[in-house]
Amino acid sequence: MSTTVEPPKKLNRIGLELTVYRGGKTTLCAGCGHNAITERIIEAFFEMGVNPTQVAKLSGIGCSSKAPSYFLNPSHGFNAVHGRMPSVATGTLLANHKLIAIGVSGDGDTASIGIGQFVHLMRRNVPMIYIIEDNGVYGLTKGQFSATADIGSKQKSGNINELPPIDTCALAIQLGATFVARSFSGDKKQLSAILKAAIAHRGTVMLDVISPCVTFNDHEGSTKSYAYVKEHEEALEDVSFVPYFENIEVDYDPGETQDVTLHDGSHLRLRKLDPDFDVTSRVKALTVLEESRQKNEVLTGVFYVNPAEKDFIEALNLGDQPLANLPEETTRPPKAVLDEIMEEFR
Amino acid sequence: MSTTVEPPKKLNRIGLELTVYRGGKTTLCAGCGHNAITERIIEAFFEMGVNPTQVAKLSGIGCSSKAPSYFLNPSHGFNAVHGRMPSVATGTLLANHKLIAIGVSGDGDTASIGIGQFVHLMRRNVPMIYIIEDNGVYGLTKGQFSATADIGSKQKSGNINELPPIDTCALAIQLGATFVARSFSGDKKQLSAILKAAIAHRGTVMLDVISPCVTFNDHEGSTKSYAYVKEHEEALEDVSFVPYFENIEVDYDPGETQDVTLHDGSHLRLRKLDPDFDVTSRVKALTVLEESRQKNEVLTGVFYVNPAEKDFIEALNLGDQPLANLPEETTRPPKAVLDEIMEEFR
Amino acid sequence: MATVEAAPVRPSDAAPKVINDMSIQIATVNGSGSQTANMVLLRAIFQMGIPVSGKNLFPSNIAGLPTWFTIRASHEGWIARRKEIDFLVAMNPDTAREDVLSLAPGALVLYDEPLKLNTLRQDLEFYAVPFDKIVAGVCPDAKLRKLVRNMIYVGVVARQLDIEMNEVEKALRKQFGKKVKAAELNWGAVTAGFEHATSNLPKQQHFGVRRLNKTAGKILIDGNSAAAIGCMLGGVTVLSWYPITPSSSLAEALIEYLKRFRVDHKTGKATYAVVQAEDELAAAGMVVGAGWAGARAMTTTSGPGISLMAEFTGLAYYAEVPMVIIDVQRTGPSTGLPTRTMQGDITSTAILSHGDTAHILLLPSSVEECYSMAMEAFNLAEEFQTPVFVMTDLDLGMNNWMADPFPYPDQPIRRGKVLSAEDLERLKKFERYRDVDGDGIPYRTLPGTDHPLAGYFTRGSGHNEKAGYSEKPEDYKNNMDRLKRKYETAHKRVPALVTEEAPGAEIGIIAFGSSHWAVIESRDQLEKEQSIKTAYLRIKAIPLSEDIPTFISRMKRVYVVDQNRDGQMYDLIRLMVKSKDIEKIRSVRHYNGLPVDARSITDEILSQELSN
Amino acid sequence: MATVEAAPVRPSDAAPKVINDMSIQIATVNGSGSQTANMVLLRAIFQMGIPVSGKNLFPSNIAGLPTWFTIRASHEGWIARRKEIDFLVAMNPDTAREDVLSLAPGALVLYDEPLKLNTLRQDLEFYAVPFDKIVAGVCPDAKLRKLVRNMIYVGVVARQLDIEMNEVEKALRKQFGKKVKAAELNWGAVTAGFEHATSNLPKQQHFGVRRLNKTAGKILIDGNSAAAIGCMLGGVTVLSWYPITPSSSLAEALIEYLKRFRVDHKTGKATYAVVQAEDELAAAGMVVGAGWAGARAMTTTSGPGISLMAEFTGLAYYAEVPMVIIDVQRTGPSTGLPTRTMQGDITSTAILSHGDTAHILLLPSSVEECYSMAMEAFNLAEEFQTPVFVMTDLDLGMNNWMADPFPYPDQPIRRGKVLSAEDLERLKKFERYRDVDGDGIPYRTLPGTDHPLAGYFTRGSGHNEKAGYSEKPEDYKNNMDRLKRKYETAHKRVPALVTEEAPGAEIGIIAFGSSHWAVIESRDQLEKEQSIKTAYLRIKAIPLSEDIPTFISRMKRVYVVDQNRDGQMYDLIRLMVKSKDIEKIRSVRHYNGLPVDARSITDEILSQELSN
Ligand SMILES: Cc1ncc(C[n+]2csc(CCOP(=O)(O)OP(=O)(O)O)c2C)c(N)n1
Ligand SMILES: Cc1ncc(C[n+]2csc(CCOP(=O)(O)OP(=O)(O)O)c2C)c(N)n1
Ligand code: SF4
Ligand code: SF4
Ligand SMILES: [Mg+2]
Ligand SMILES: [Mg+2]
Repeated sequence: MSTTVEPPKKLNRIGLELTVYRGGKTTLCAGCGHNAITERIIEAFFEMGVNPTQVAKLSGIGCSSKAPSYFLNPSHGFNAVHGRMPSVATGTLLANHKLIAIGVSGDGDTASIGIGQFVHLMRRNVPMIYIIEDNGVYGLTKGQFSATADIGSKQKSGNINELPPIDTCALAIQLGATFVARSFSGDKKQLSAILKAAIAHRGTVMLDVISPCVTFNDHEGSTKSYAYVKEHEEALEDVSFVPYFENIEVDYDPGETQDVTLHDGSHLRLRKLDPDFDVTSRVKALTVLEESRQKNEVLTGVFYVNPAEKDFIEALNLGDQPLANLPEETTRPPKAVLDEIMEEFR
Repeated sequence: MSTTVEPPKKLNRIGLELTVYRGGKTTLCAGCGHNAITERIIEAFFEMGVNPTQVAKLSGIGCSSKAPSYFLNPSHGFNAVHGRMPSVATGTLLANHKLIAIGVSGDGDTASIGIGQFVHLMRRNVPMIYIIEDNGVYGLTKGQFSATADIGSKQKSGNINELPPIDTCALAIQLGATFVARSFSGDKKQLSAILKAAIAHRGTVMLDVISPCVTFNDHEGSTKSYAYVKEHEEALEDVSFVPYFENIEVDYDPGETQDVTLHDGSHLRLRKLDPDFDVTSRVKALTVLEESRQKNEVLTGVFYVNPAEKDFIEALNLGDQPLANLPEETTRPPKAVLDEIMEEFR
Repeated sequence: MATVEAAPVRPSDAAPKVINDMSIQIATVNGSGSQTANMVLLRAIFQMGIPVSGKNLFPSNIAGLPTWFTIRASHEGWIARRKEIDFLVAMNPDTAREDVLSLAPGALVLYDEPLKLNTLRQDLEFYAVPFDKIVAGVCPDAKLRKLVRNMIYVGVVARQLDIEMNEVEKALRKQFGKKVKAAELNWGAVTAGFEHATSNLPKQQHFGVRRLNKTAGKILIDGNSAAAIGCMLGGVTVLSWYPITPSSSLAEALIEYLKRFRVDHKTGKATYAVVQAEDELAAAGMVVGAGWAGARAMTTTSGPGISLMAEFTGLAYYAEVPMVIIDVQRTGPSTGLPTRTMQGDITSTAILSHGDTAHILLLPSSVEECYSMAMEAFNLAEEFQTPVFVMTDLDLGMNNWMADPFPYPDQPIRRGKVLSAEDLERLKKFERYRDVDGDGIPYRTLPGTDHPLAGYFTRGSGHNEKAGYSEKPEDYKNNMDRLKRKYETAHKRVPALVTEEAPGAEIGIIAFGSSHWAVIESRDQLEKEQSIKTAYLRIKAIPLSEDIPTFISRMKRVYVVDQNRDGQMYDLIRLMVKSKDIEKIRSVRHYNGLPVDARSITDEILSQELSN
Repeated sequence: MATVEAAPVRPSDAAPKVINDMSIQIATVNGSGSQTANMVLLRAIFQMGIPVSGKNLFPSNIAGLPTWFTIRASHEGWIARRKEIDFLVAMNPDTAREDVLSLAPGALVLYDEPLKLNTLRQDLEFYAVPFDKIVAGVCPDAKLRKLVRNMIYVGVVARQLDIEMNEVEKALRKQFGKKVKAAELNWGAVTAGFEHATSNLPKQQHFGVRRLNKTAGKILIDGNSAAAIGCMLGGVTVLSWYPITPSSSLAEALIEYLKRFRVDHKTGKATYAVVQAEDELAAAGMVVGAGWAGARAMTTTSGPGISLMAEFTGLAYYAEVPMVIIDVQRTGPSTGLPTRTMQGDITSTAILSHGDTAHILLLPSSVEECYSMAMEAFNLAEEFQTPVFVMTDLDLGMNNWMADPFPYPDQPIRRGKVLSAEDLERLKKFERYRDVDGDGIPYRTLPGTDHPLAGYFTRGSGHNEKAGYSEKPEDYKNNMDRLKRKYETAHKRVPALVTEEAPGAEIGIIAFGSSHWAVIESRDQLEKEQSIKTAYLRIKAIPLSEDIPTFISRMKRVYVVDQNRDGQMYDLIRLMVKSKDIEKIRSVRHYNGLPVDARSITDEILSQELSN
């Protein structure tokens, strides 16, 4: 044993270092919003003390969809096909519902090619974290507009987008997602807090993170540019999260907070700019989103939370042991069953 | 010439008889809601005096999607693939934007397999009438639940639907459709009025018609059954339509009507149960739909109309002559153009 | 066609000439509830020990269009479709004329009296039955008459063909199960029909049935139910599907079985997950995700769904994810003839997806093989970490077939090369895409394996042996070569072909799937009618066995039977045949949407033999 | 490899040994803006009259990963990829070591001084250039230095290889167009590099360029731009597409051209519609809808998109709707190597979709043919009322190729058998699916045709000749047979193959698409190095011509070159070859994602010849 004393490395609840939560070296552009989100994911999983071998990382195709290889190296990851991550994620959770599933998608991957599967994932309330790294363009194919591009925004080539953007948060709320939020890749504090709450939520977490593409969409006229968002962002809530396994007191003024009890007993506390805002009401969430749309504002925060709703795994009445690990005794009925069935066809 | 005097047949504005607007003999079940909708479509096109050769009928696959062969025989029809009628319809209108396009889909065809294309059609505001003949089941494949089936409703086999229904009207409003309504196949008056208004509207008309499947979904527990709808239907408005080429006075009490001017100068008059209801507000439309959902009511009527929005053809800046008919002089640039381009590559 | 059995004794009647060898066709309108009546007839004959098959030709709608159900009884055990109809039950006014006109002389026609079909031809025997009158007598509730009406022809047919009424009753009671009241009512209609026939109809001396003992212990089942049972016993844990004829009944049967037999007794929890996906892309995606995460996952679909699954199955091929896809084939495309049969997806499925892909296909010929191959598909998919397709068709899947009861599996489930946390601890090393064993099959770990070495990143072909991202030409090529090696290994492990030799035969027949039944009957016709002996090779899987070219070498000419226009299997075989044998192989194609019949094959072979 | 031209006179230097025959490879990091510098080098050599080709090997990301750009100059006009690199510009620290180690002895290496590559090998010539120092001198604005830095190597290379500086300047100014300031700045960097080399670098005596006159009048263009021009002149009216490498640049070029040249001068209105669809299913669907309604409609995609279009193209085949699909092929699957080339979609596209389908494929080999075949595809699609695929690949589509300027079409647009209202009035009859002319091609009407006879109902295969709904077996079969007849007709009308004979040649080569360039060079190698004469047949379309088996008959052995693992074209040819010729055909396969090169073909042919 060496006698030099190393400064103790910070370990999390399950005794792991932060580095364990890192991934491969990013191959995204320097300054890409997606990289900042990657950092927040690493922190959140570290701080929540999630065992990375129990995480499944899913993605579609795009710059954003590459992100899972840049975090949580010990986890299994699946970079599937474009726009169809929701089905792959659903299947993964059917096989093993104990996995903590995090899906990373892009706005093209989700709102253009993937909107059909997105709708149905939300509707099923599949227990997973679904992140849209939202830059309004197709980064990987060099800057075409996606379906979240703002109407009237201009590409570097001069093309102007004529179509209204799809508000993925409004859609998710309407369709049945049980935790719907929007944040900004540059907002460390808010994004971290939401991510940690997301990890504790059971059901579909839909998190749209505005994430500027510095190469193709960070120019004037685009509301997904860094400058635009910093200017127009109006934080709906300041979010702080209390994990139930740590006994931290939060010093928020009770008059301005609202507690939401998550399925695992942990609490999510919201500080609201609008003191009347109620995250348990779909109508209000939809209204506030529609109003901010009309005001041309990017509203961030948690819009809707419903921890009570059955998730898809519950609806399917699955047992505790993942289907993937069931032994033959369980999955192959005995001969008597075959005999019984055969008798019916005689 | 015979001397017996035939009673004069009723002719419409362009001198055609009603029979011209009929189609082949239906092969749907007797009593199927879809057949009633077919009848209303025949009447509406007849009464509006639409030239049937200028109509294109599009559909996906399903019992509902067969309907176009039962009306408007002189029109071109295209029974395409399952869930992808929106793209075929869009393409048709790109080729020939003078066509009056009517798309007929089912709830399975639209809300399950077709939701992706549906979302993008709405978003584009493609000028056409999009009808969902909505029975909450897959009729043609024998009664499985579709994504508009009510949560908790029961199939004949005893299966119970665990998932919330997709509200296609709320979606359409949120996504950009400019005329969104819901009706009921058994409500002759309302459906006819809405259809006639739809014909006069320019932009996407999204019309969800509750249309009971007598064979697979007309049983207790299903809100798409005839009995249920008749009981729970709460007409939001009584709709009457004034085509601009006929000078018919409508005897509605002005205090209870609201005029919406459609692009061709015709008027749509709404009688509201709720006198405050305003069809020009997305937020209000979404709210009223969400509220009726919570009250477990089937709300019918026109929810949202926006005649001012650019439609997709305008956004594309197309000329008057359909692309399909452009002559070679127009579509093949002269040699000088090729020379100019070649020069650039030298 | 004459039979060796002695004529039965009928009190007031001469013995019919042809015994236990006939086809009965019931022409109705779909949605008219004739299915039960037809099943009663089919079962009753079956219970008399006579080999039968039942084929339903139905339209692509729910009610109101023509439907034909054909029951074939054959003491020789032929159960393929037979074109000739001996006894027509003409219930559908829309098609009655055409149905009657297309009969061969001497056929019998039972018809609804008001249709007055007897005026159409002189060379048939007609039996008019006043259905409405009879039904009014037995069914006082007018609303129920429509449902009961068809049972009358059961009685008439039973009487005319000497089907034993106690077997009819047994069949009927089985059919109605616990609905005793309905059974009573319907039985009344049957006997009314029987009595009407006895009292009013002329005797017929042409066709009849008589008790045999050729069905003892056998079952009557459709291929979709058989495959569903195979899936359940194959240990399926995830089914994601999208309804499509003719595959829906497979999924629905499986769901029923899972509900009954795969819910944990102690906990009341399901040991499976079933999802009705939003479409076939999603169904395939869920299967890919589930297979990746360690479920035995499957979907079932038909041609249009196969097309939609192209991208995902390609991904699964490259990323090496097990998945089972049962394709109950029908004619293409979607707005084609969805209720007609075809072996139309062979080539396109064998290479489904863009790029260089090569899949494993299992080709069941019988309901037994629908069962056993559905089960084996899961083993192969997990062993080879790749999509495995079971290619059945509408004829196999939705029609009723006689079979021996299925044997309970005598081998344990095979889950392939999966490393556990303990394995990793022992091995200290894990490279996802390395060919450790030289068979092209790498080892995998499942998500959730709690070991620091377990995790890896899955993507298509852009990776090296360690599953690291790579665009290096040599990594790509090495991987593609390994995938090919894996496919070579599969050659040896897929179900082996079967041959039936005939000493001295110079002519061979190669077939697969549901064509089998017509082929064996055709071989009999060729031998009995033309003294042509044939050897027969039945293919059970793709990749195609090297024994096929060997078989062809031994023959003078070989006919490959395809139920498609383009001779899809013929082409695949042509690709593997040695040059000297190329001219030997010939193509027999049947592609009008109906199941192929022996006579069509025989005629085609003979005509090609003549033009030699 | 020696050249016949006289050595150039260089003031202070012995003449280089190899003139106008070399490859320069520039290894950089993508996103570092080297593309402009590389194009300047390529153009300058081209302007000197020397045949060139430029190939970009780039990663599937936007910035930060290794990229190699290779410029080949060949006085003999060989423009295929060449494996050997003579002059390496090593700018990428990540790959520099490997790049240097893989060079053949005698190669030259220009590198960024801090990389210290000169210590790696003794058998190369190294030129260190202090890029950072030089750029600081010419570019005061530190922020711009990253962009300008690469231009320095242009100057160094020009000096070392005797590229004429006035041509470099001309190329640079062309490249920057109207951005005069940027041009100035960059030109400063070029000259600084040139001067640095002149003052500091040793003379090299191995490779050089010298003015020739082999490029006069020619253009330098990528296949995607060429195809875009073809589409515009082909009268495209609807483009619906979904971005995917390597096809996006085709759509984007076309959009730019349409904006410039297809807006009506008088009205300011577009004579085309372009839609960026939500995915490839929708893109295909829009093309089907537009084609049905009379547009000349197209999409462009790559493998994953082709997979997603399977269902719709099958529908279009059966329902007989014209559509043009340009497939710029890449390696499969989506998370494979999207930026690498491959001829991987041949078989799967030829039969794309379930059921019996058979499509028309055009196979361009050059940028000229990208142009002409894109144009012709619209004619064929409308004439045959069916999908027509143009199968290019990443190498053709995204690399720079020398070509003669494209000829303006000398034939009018052909719109096929469309009946107008006047026609209908005259004919008094219209049956959509009748084979009036015996060529299998029926007549159609367009929606909106104002005549009571015009309307018909379109669906897949479930129809009779009058387009009425039908499930009749004979209607289905008749229609399928007619579709086959139509495909037979197409045999005669698709672009004809080309052969290049060599008197006395016993060995044949068959190739298609971008392999052409490596094949012609390989033929030269075979003849010059091994005295093996070869005949060459180049396929330009599927359905395959009957002349192919005839060609093979005449040869002793025939090599089929495929850029895929499974020998896709080889198999298709094998299916049509007469038995006696089967053993003659052999497969040459190249499938590591790089464009095939002549040496690989030559080596493979030689090795198969030896093992004869
Ligand atoms: C089926 C298919 N179509 C197209 C592509 C090409 N493609 C790759 S990524 C991408 C868009 C990515 O956009 P987005 O999801 O917004 O991610 P970003 O790169 O902006 O993070 C496209 C169109 C593909 N891989 N597969
Ligand atoms: C790709 C594909 N998948 C599945 C089918 C089978 N299919 C035909 S119609 C249908 C559902 C129709 O339901 P809906 O649209 O609600 O119409 P309905 O019959 O209820 O009017 C399905 C699943 C198909 N034709 N194509
Ligand atoms: S192109 Fe845009 S989205 Fe992609 S890595 Fe670069 S900055 Fe990020
Ligand atoms: S099955 Fe249902 S939807 Fe289909 S025709 Fe019959 S009633 Fe209508
Ligand atoms: Mg994006
Ligand atoms: Mg429905």
